[in-house]
Amino acid sequence: MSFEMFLFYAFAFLAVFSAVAMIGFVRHIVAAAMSLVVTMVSLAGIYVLMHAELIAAIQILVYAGAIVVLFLFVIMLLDLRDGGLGPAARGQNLVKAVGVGGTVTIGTLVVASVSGVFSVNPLVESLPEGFGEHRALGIALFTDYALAVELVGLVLLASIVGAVILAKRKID
Amino acid sequence: MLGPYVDAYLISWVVFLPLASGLLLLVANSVAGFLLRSNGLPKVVWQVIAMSSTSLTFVASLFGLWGRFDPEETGYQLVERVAWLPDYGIHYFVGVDGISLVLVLLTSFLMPVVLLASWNEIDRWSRSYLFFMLALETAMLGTFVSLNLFQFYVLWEVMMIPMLFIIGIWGGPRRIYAATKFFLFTVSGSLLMLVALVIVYRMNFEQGGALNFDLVRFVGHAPVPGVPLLDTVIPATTESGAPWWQTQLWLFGAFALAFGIKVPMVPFHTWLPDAHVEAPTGGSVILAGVLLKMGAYGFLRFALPLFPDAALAWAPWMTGLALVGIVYGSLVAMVQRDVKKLVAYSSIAHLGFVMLGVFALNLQGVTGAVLQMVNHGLATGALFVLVGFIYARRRTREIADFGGLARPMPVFAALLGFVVMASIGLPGLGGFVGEFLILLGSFGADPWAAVIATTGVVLAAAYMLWMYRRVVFGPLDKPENRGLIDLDLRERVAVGLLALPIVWIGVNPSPLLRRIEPSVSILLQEMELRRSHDEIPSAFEARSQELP
Amino acid sequence: MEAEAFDVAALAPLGFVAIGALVTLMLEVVLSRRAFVGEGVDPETRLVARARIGIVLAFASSAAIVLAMYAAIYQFELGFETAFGPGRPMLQLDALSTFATALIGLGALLSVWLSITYLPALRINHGEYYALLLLSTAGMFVLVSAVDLISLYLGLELTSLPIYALAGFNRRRLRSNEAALKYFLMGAVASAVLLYGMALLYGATGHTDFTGISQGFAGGGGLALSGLALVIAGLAFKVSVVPFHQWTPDVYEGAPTSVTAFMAVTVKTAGFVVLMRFLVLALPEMGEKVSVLLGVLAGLSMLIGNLMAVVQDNVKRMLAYSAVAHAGYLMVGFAAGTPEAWTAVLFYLFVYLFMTVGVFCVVIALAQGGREWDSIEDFAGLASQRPALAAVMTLFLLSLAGIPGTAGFMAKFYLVVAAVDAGQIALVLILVGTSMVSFFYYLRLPVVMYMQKRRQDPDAETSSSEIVVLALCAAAILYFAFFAQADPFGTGVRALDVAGRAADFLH
Amino acid sequence: MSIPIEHVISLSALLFVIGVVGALTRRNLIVILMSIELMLNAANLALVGFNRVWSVTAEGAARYDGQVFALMVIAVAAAEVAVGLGILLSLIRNRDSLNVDDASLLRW
Repeated sequence: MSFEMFLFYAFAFLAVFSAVAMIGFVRHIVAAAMSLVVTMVSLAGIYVLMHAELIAAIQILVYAGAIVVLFLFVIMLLDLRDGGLGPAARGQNLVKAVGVGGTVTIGTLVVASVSGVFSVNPLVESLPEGFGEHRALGIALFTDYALAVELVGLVLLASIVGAVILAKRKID
Repeated sequence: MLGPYVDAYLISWVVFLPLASGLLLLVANSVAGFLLRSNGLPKVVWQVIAMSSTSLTFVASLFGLWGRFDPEETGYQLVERVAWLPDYGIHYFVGVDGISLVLVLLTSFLMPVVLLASWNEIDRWSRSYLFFMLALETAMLGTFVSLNLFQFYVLWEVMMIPMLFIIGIWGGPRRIYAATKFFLFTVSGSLLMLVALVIVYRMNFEQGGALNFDLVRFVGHAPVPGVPLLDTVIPATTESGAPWWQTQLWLFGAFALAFGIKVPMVPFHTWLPDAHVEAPTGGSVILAGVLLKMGAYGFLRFALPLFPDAALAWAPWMTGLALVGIVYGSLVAMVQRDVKKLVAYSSIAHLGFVMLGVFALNLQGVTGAVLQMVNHGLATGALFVLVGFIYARRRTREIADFGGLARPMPVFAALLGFVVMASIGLPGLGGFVGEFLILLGSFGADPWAAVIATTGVVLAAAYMLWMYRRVVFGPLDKPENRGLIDLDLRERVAVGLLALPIVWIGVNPSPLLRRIEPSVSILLQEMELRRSHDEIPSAFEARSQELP
Repeated sequence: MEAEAFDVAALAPLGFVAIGALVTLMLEVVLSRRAFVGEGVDPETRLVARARIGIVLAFASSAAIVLAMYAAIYQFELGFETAFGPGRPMLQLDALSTFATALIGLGALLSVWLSITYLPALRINHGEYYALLLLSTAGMFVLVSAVDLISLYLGLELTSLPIYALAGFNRRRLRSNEAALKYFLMGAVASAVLLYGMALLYGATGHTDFTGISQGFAGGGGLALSGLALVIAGLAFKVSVVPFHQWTPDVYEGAPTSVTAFMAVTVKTAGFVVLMRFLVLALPEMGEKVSVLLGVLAGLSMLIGNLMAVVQDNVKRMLAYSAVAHAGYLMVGFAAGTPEAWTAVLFYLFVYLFMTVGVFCVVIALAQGGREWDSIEDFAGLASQRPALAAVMTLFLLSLAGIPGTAGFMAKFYLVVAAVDAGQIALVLILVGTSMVSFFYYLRLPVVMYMQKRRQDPDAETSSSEIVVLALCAAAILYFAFFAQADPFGTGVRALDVAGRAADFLH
Repeated sequence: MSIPIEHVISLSALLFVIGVVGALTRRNLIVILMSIELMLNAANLALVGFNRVWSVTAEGAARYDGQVFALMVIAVAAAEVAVGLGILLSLIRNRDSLNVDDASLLRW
C-alpha cells in the first residue's frame, strides 16, 4: 500500500469515527462541534490527496474557521448548563427507522453500483498540469462560472439579511 | 331595432334574460341608493323586476320558441352556434327539439308562478334570493337547450350552486345538512360523467373525427335532421379489444350515475326527502318541477343515443330500479306524517314511472315519460305550493295537526283536491295521459313490469287520498285550525295558473304529443342506427362519406 | 454545446429584482434614520412612521417586480431563445422561463400588495421583509431558467433561504418560530438529499448541464437512477408532494399569511417548472419507470392531501393540505408527460396563482388586532357582515374545488383531457374520486359563512390594496372560466395559447 | 497509484448515511444542524471524487465541474448555517429549550 493510500484510509477512518461520535456518543455539545471539526479537517486532507488543493484550503477556512465557530458562538450565547444533549439517541419510532433503513439501502445501492459504472470511464491517470490548483480553479470560477459566483453572492446576501432580522435582539 | 338580433338568437334571449335581470338586481340597490340618496328600495321593487323578467321569459318562450317551432320538421330547430373554445371543439351550441321544447316551456312557466306563490315567504336577503332564483332559471334553461356536451356539463354543475344557497340560506331548521347533502350527492355524481365525456371526445378524435364536443354534427347553417350524434364508434364490450374504459358499458355507467342521482333512482334517492323538506317553497317547487327532470332528460338526450348497446344491456336493471322506486316510494310515502315529506316520496315514485317509460325504449313509453315529466312538474309543483301556503299559516306540516280544513278554508280544500286528483292521474287530467302511455309502452317491453307498476298507481291513489281525507275532512278538533284564513287572491291565482295547463293537457294532449313524438322516434331510430352490430364500422364510414 | 455570447440583457428580470432588493434595504435604512432621530420618540409615532416607510418600500418592490415582469413579457413576445452564461450555459432564456418568470413575478407582486396592511396589523413591519421577498423571487427566476445542476442548486437555495427567514418573521409568535424551524430543518435535509442526488448524477454522466446529462444518461445504471430518485425527491419536497409534504401544514399555518400566500404560489410554480425542465431536458425519453414513479407520487398526494384536509379546523391548515392535493393533480400532468400535459400544467399553475392568492387574501383581510382569524368558526356568518368578502371567498373556494363556471374547472378539465389522452385512466379516476372528497372541505366555508350566525364582531375593513388583489383574482377566475382560449377584447393574447407556447420549449 | 474512486464514493455514502441518521434521530437542534452539514460534506466529497474521474475533456483540457460545485456548496452551507442559527436564536428567545420534541405547538 502506497503512502497515499495509507493517508486516505487514515483520514477516512478519522472522518467516519468523528462523524459517528458527533451523532452518537459525545456527551457535551461542544465535543460534538469538535468532532465536526475533525471530520471537516480529515475531508480536507482527502481533498488534497485528490488534487483539489483549493477546495481543501477553503474547506478548512470556511468550515473549521467560520461555520464551526458560528456553532460555538451560538452555543456560548445560549449558555447551556448540562451540555444540552440529553440522553443519546433515544426512542426512534417506526417512521424514523424506515427512513434510516431506506437511506442505508440507497447508500448500499450506490456503493454496489459504483464498481460497474466506472469500468466505462477509468480514472484518468495523467492529469493536466496544475490540476486543482488555485490558479486553474480561479480562472474557471471567474470565466465559465462567473454567473454562479454572482448567484452565490446573492445567496450570502439573503442569508445575512435573514439571519440579522431573525437574531437581532431588539425590534420594535 | 333589436328585431334581427332577437330573431337570430332567440334561444339565447330566452336563456339569458333571467340572468341579466338577476345581475341587474345585484347592482341595482347601490345604483338606486346613489341616484335617489336613499337606503335602498323596498323589497317589492325587486320582486316586481324579477316577476316581470320571468314573465317576459315565459312569453318569449311561448310565442318565440313554441310559436316558431315547426312540429313537422325533425331534428334541432332555432339552432345557434358560436365558437367558445374552438381548439377543443367546444362551442356555445343551442337548439331545441320536441323534448327540450316542452321542458323549456315548463321551466319558464313555473318560475313566475313560483315567485308569485312565495311572494311573502322570504323575509331576509330577498334580493339575493331573487338573484339565485333567476340565475337558477338561466342555468336550467341553458341545460335543456345545450347541444354541446361540454356546455351541458358546465351548466349542469353550475345549476347546483344557486340551489345549494337557496336551500342552505332560506331553508328549514336542518337546512345546512340538507343543502350540503344535496350538493355533494349531485355534484360528485357528475364527476365521472366528465371523465366519460372526455373519453368519448378522445375516441372521436382517434377515429379520425374532429376534436369535438358537439352532440350533433354541424353542417352548414343548421344540423341536418337525423344526423348522427358524434360520429364516434364506441365498442359495446371489451371483446372488440378496446380497453375497459372505452366501452359503452362503462361509459354508460358513468353517465347513468350522474343522471340516476339527479332523477333520483332508488339507491341514490336519500338526498331528495331532506332537500325537499328543508327547502323553502320556491326551492321545493323548482327542485321537484324542473331539477328532477334533468336526470331523465339527460338519459334521453345523451346516455341513450350515445351508448345504445349499453342502454339495451342496462335496460332490465334500470327498469328494475325504476320499479323498486315506484313501489318503495309509494310505500314510504304512505307512512309519512309530514305532508312535504309525503310529497317528496311521491316524487320518487313518479320519477320511477318516468324512468320506466324511458327504459321501455319504445315510442309510447318514451313519449309518455316526457309527457309525465311535464305533468309531474305541474302537479307536484302545485302540491308544494299548497303545502307552503298552509305551512305559512300554521308553521307546521304534520298531517296530525290538521283535520277538517274544508270548513275554514273551502277554496284551499277544493284546490288541494284538484291537485291530488291530478297527481294520482285521474282521467281528464294531465297525469292520466302520461301514465297511460308509460304503462302501454312498458307493457310492450315487459308485461310484468307494467303489472308491477300498476300497483304503484293504486298505491298512489291510496296515500294521496288518505292524506287528503285526514287533512281536509274529519272533525275540526284543533282550536288553532278554526281561525285559519282561506287563500287570498294572489294564492288562488298562483294555484289556478298551475291548474290551467293540467286541465289543458288532460283534455287535449295532442299539441304536446305532436311535438314530442317525432323527436322521440328520431331518437329511437338513432339508437338503432348506432347499435354496434358487426357492420357498424362500415356504416360509420358510409355516414362519414355522406357528410361533407 | 456552443455557448452563446454572454448577453446581459437576458438577465434583466433577475437584475431588476436583485437591485430592487438592495434598494429596499438601503431605502429602509435611510428612511428610518430620518424618522427616528433619537431614542425618545414615542411608540405611537414610531408605528405610524413604520407604516409609512412600509408603503414606500412596498411601492419600490412593486416597481422592481413590475419592471422584471415587463422585461420577461418583452422577452417572451420577442421569442428569445438562448442558453447563456459567461462561458458556459448556466441559464436558459426561452418561452418557458420567461412565462414562468412573469408568473412568479405576478405572484410576488400580489404578495407584496397583500403585505402592505397586513404587516402593520401583525406589528412586523420591517424593511427586510421586502428585501427577502425580492431575493427569494430572484432565486425563483434563476430556478425556472436553470439548465445546469449548479445553477439549479444555487437557485433553489436562493429561493429557500429568504423564505425560511420570512416564515419566522413574526418573531414574537412561537408558532411562527416553529414553522420557520420546521421548514428550515426539513428543507435543509431535502436540499442535502437533492445535492447528493446531483453529485451521483454528475458522477454517472460526467456532466452538470441537463443536455450533457441526457447524453450520458443512456441506459441509466444504478448510480444514475439512484441519483435521479434523490433529485426528484428533493424537488418533490419543494412542491410538497406526498411523502415529502409533512412540513406543509405547519408552515402554512405558522408563517405570516402573506408569506404563506407568497410561497404557496411562487415556490410551487418555480418547483414544478424546474422539475418539468429537468425531466424533459435531462430525460428526453422519460421512461416508463419514471412515469410510474411520478404517477405514484401523484396518486398519494391526491389521496392524502384531500383526506387530511377534511379533518382540519384551521383554514390555513386546510388550505395547506389542499395545496398538497393540488400538487397531486399537477403531478398527474407530469405522469402523462405529453406536450398537451405540460400546457395543462402551466395553465393550471397560472390559474392556481389567482385562486390561492385570493383565498389567502381573504384570510388576511380578516386579520386584525394582531391576531389571525383563521379557524373555521371565525368565518361563521361572514356573509351577513362583509357580503362581498364572503362572495369572493366562495368563488375562490369553488374554483379550488373545480366547480364549472370557474377557472379552476377549466384548468382541471385540460389536465383531465391530457391525462386521458396519455392513457392515465387510473390517475384520472383517482383525481375525480378525490375531487369528490375535496367538495366536503371546500364547501364547509361557504356553508358556515352563509348559513350560520356571526359569533364575533370584529370591525375590520378591507383595505384598498386588498380590494385590488381580491378584485383582480376574482376577475381573472371568472374571465378564464369562459375565455381561457378566447380573446373577446381583441388583445391578441389567449391564455391557453400562451401556456402552449411556453410548454413548447423542447420542440 | 491513486486512490480508487469506489472507495471515495463509499466513504462519501457512509458519511451521508451517518448524516441522515443523525438528522432524523437526534433531538438536539444544534446536532441536527451539524448532521445536515455532514450530509453536505458527503456530497462535496462525492463531487470532488467524481471530478477526479471526469477531469479532462475529450480534447485533454481540464474540467472543474465537480470542484466548482463543491466550492459553491461550501459557500451555501455557510449561508444555511447562518439562517438556521438565526431561526434557532429567535425560537430560543420565546421558548427555553433546544429539544425538537418541545416544538409541540405544531404537530410533527
